[in-house]
Amino acid sequence: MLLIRPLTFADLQGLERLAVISGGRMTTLPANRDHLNELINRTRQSLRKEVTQYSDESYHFVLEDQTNGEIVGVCGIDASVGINTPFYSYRVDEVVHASSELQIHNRIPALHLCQDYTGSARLCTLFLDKDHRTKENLNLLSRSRMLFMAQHPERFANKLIAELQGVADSANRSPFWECLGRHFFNMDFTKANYLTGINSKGFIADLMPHYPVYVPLLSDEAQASLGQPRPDMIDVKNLLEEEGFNYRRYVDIFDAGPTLEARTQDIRTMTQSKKCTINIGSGSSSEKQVNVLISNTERENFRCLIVKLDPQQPEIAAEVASLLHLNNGDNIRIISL
Amino acid sequence: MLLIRPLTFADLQGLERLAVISGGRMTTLPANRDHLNELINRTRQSLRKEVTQYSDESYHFVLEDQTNGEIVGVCGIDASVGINTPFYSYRVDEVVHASSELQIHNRIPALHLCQDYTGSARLCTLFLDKDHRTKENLNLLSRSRMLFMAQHPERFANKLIAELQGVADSANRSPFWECLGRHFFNMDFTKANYLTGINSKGFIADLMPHYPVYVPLLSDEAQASLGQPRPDMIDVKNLLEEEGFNYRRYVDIFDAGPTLEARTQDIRTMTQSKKCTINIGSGSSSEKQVNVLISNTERENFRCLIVKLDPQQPEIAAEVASLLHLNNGDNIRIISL
Amino acid sequence: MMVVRPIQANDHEALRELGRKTGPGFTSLQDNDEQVATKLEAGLAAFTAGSVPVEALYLFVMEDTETQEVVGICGIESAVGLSDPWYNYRVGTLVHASRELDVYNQISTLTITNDHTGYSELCTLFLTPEARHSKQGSLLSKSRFMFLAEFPQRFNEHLIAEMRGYSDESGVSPFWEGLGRHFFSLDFAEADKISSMDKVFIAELMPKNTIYTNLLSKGAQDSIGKTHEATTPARRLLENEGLRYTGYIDIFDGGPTLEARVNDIRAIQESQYVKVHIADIPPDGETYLISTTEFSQFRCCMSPISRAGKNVITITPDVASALNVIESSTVRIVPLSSGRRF
Amino acid sequence: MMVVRPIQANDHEALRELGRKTGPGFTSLQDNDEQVATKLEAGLAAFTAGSVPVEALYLFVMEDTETQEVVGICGIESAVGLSDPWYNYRVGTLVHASRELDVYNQISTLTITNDHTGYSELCTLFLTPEARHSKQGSLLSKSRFMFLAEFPQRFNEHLIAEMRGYSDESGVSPFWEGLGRHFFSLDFAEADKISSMDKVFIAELMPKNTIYTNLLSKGAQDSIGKTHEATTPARRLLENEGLRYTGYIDIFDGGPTLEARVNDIRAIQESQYVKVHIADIPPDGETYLISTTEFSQFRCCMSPISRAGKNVITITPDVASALNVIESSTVRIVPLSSGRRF
Repeated sequence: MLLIRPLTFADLQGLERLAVISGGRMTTLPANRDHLNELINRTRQSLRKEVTQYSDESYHFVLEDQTNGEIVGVCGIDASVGINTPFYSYRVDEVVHASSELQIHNRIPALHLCQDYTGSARLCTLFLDKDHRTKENLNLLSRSRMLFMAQHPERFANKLIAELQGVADSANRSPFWECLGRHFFNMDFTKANYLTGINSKGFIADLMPHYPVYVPLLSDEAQASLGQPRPDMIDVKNLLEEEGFNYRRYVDIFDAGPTLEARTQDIRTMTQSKKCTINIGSGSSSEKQVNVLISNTERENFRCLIVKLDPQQPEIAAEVASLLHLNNGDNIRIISL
Repeated sequence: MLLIRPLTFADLQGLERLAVISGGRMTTLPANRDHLNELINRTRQSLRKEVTQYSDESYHFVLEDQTNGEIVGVCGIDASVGINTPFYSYRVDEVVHASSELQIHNRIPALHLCQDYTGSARLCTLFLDKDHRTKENLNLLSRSRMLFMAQHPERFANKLIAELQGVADSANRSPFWECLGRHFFNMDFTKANYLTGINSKGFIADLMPHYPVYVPLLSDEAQASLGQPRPDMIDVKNLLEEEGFNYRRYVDIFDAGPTLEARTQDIRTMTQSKKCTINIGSGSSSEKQVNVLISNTERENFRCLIVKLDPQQPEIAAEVASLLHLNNGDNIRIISL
Repeated sequence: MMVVRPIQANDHEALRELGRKTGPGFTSLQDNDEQVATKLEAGLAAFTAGSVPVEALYLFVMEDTETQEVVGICGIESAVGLSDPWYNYRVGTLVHASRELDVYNQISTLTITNDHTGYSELCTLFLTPEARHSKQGSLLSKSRFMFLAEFPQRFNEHLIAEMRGYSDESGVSPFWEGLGRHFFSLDFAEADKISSMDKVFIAELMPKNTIYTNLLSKGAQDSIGKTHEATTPARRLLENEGLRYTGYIDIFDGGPTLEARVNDIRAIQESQYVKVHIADIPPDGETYLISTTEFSQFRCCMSPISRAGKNVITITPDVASALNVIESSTVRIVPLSSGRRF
Repeated sequence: MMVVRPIQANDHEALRELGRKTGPGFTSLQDNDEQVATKLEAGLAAFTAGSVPVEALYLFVMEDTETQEVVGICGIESAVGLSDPWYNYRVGTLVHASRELDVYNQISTLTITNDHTGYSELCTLFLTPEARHSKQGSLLSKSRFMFLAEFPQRFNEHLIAEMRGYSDESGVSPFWEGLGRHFFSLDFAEADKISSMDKVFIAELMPKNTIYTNLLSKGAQDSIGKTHEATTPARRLLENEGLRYTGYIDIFDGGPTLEARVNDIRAIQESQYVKVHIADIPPDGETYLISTTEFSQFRCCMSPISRAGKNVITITPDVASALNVIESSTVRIVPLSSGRRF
């Protein structure tokens, strides 16, 4: 059985393993021990903090295999981005170039460097070990965060974004980066991503093009990759779209992967999850049982997993209750999958 | 009793009167006979047309005082803007100017000339004679259009916008225009507005600043007027916000009045109006009667007015039915006010 | 003897004939009745206007005094961009650097400008192939400097000259292919034709924001400020007079614009007034440009001269006749070529 | 006799003393131990580096040969903007016109650029008030051209000089008030201080997009390219040598940058080599700059000279001693002033 729980300092090694096998493509998970330590530290501090007005808190969770204690996945939420370090995106705007005399009316897309998502909450750092990459586990990993948000809505900004990794070739090279970023950064994608991850302040502002970049001047491969997620991100994309996320023509400045956005309060897990109390019993099967995401309602001891139960009369076995840190009659939050 | 119906060629004089007393502040209602004629012509053609895919149709309606046949108001809907002539807005973006060494982090708003609302449907040309300016009449004038849209949703784009006139002083001078537009157009506001209204092609593109305009460089008055509606537009603004419209930091390029937007299918009149059949009877009062907006379901003979009835069992007097071109048992569309 | 003089109404046939000879690259004078007529009209108007016109096209022809044949044409626009905007790309530099990361990038940019608005322009230079010898091209081109020196109040203090941009063997401009083409639905030939008629059309469709040249094709980058082979001698001639490429290029083909302050041009700066002594002795001195001080009767030719005293030169009766000057007339002279090379 | 020579290690005290006299407007040399030390070190490094350095600050002092007192300083940066970006606003023109409406607007714009990256820069010119007579300011400033003429391979082909911008009686820059201030939370005095230390800070906060100057206050518009009163004579001197304002201004106070190609500068173009003949007869000719051909022992002074033959000049033993030359040494000379006025 797989269990979601907040990061603790004991997870450092497990986290490092994930950072390495994720191959440096995830900005928020650089293979840098200091930074990973900081990630844990921030999570612990954020969880402890009594929040009345959200700020730069960051919550990260791991997916733990209960059979062997191994960390097989990680996911995170930023309460709001761009507070201490600027948060950049490219907005794909269209500029009209028209000449009435020539009867020409062209709509030319151009990339505008912007910080429009400053202040938004962000789902981030989603990574699941290859051996456990099933749809159910992905649901658990990604939606558990939303259940946490549903329980603690005051801790998160009203707008919520999620960035999907962009297209890369077999050698992990992004055609978008090769065509654009490389000219301005003089370094390879992985290094640039890494530097962003460890919050090297201001280097993007120093090096990025300030003027809009006209899309037709990019290579065909780079143009084709605009707003396209990496193929293995499709499941994640579908999951987010089911939650109510939309692509609004904002893309990642490094690999042009799409940023999806939603109103935090409108996502499905927020609107459809419900709070109720749990009954600890045999958890024996009945016809009314369905797969649900279930969590306790705590912060520092937040736990979440997938179990079969009857949403109308939730009952779980003692073993599962123990994993969830639940006693009979405790509050839970559930949502059907 | 006041009645909404589509424009006809007989309305030219009445329309001209409204254009004159509106004082040239409404782009879509220039005091120009040829253009007003064209407005009528487009409405007639648009109504006649069998639309499968909406394009540049434009529908205009008048508010007619049944006691004397006078035209006391006008309103319109464009099926989608920016198709034949470009549709410009200023988008108010923020640009971050930061220096980590100086510990300075400024967010500087700047106006970007854009055509982001290209393809959106638009509520336009709302004008109500001063003598009839009551909340009820405003509701009738503005919402009747939405009832028309609810009945013919396939005729309109998915996004819907409405532009509110911006702040002007007692002499009808816009501080925003005086500070910005005048420098680039070398003419007064009214003339620029008029030229836009009569679709003088390309002149905005030729004369407007192409580079973003930094808001801090504008006069205090101009800055204060950004996104502010003229005080007498507050009722209209409230009405639109009740319908679900939001201000998304787009403003008019001439007077900086706010543009409000909504998803067409989500506005209240679309979601809450209902189609049913009418009973023609005494229309005598009962406790269950409330003020409703009622329309027939026709196109060229569209009629709409406000009447008291019981929404569960709609019944109107023969006199009212005649105004609405309704026979007993005909389809109607109603929404409570 | 070749003499340069203002165009006249009866030059129409000669002008029409020149238009037939220019070829497709020479967009300002083509085998086109209407264009020739418009041109002639503008040229005549410049010399007959009552007061000093703000916008005028001063057109000159080079005539063989023996045969009365017109073999070349040249012109000066008094001010460009005052009716339709005058567009250029300006080549700029942006440095993107991060001390922290020790990264330093110098990036070349193109920005659309109308910076040359109001400047005077050297234009419409054409000499028939048969007449391209004996420095006659220099006479034709530089005679304009003598006119500028004589009538500075008719011109802007800044002078520009546009050089045709590079194109490959098949006549295609890599600059166009790499930049403009993306914003048009037109191929080079069609765009070229439109460009020759009216560059405003092109400018309307070109990107308004600064372009990073490192995003352009190698060919386009290399063509920035590069002169067409056939135009290279003309460029050298103007550079020897002090005109300079200052980073402005044609928005269409990337060809350079040369620029100078009128007063900094060698032939203008070093020219001086002298009186003429006419004598039939073959002069043995350096070759000079000699021009008259008249406006509508302006004449310029070149000849070796002898100094007959301080501020007096000796010229032959031939030259005097070509210039229409008499003994003791005042003329402006300057050595045909500069000693300096750039 | 005043002689200009490279700065030396034992000039430290003199330099420190000059720093006390410059006053607050002269940001490059202040009453500041650390700055003086850094400056001296850079200056010494330039003259002792093994190979030709890419970035070097060549610093010279003017010494009174009678008293050995140092009364002035001047410098040349070999290349700016190669470590930290070098920022300017470029003043451009945009025309917004509509034929249809017969509207024609010419709009002046400011665009941030690093166009002068790699250019050489005249800098750090200061002469003590007591020494400001007898054209000694000209000697100090123009001696740099003699050095540039002698060692062109150490410099860029383009040379710039920044002129201090206009400020009003109370020392406030209307350009700053009208533009920069809106993007800062700092007043002029504080920003001025920061600007003098490192202009990169300022550039980071200034707007990156082109500014329409018609949206600025009248005062700011009028200050574009306007020189501070105290700097006007220095500007005139450089303009007489051929440096020109070409539309680049300081991003902070709007002061103009003057610019020229090194080879187009009068004192460089017209300078020539001659041999010296030393004789104790008072020379009666025009005043010339005379400089030696040595690098680290470079000397420059001014004196009237007599021509002692083609390519030979006569100088007095005094001058020879100041220059450290002997009979038949080769020196570079040029008339101190140009006949031309701009």
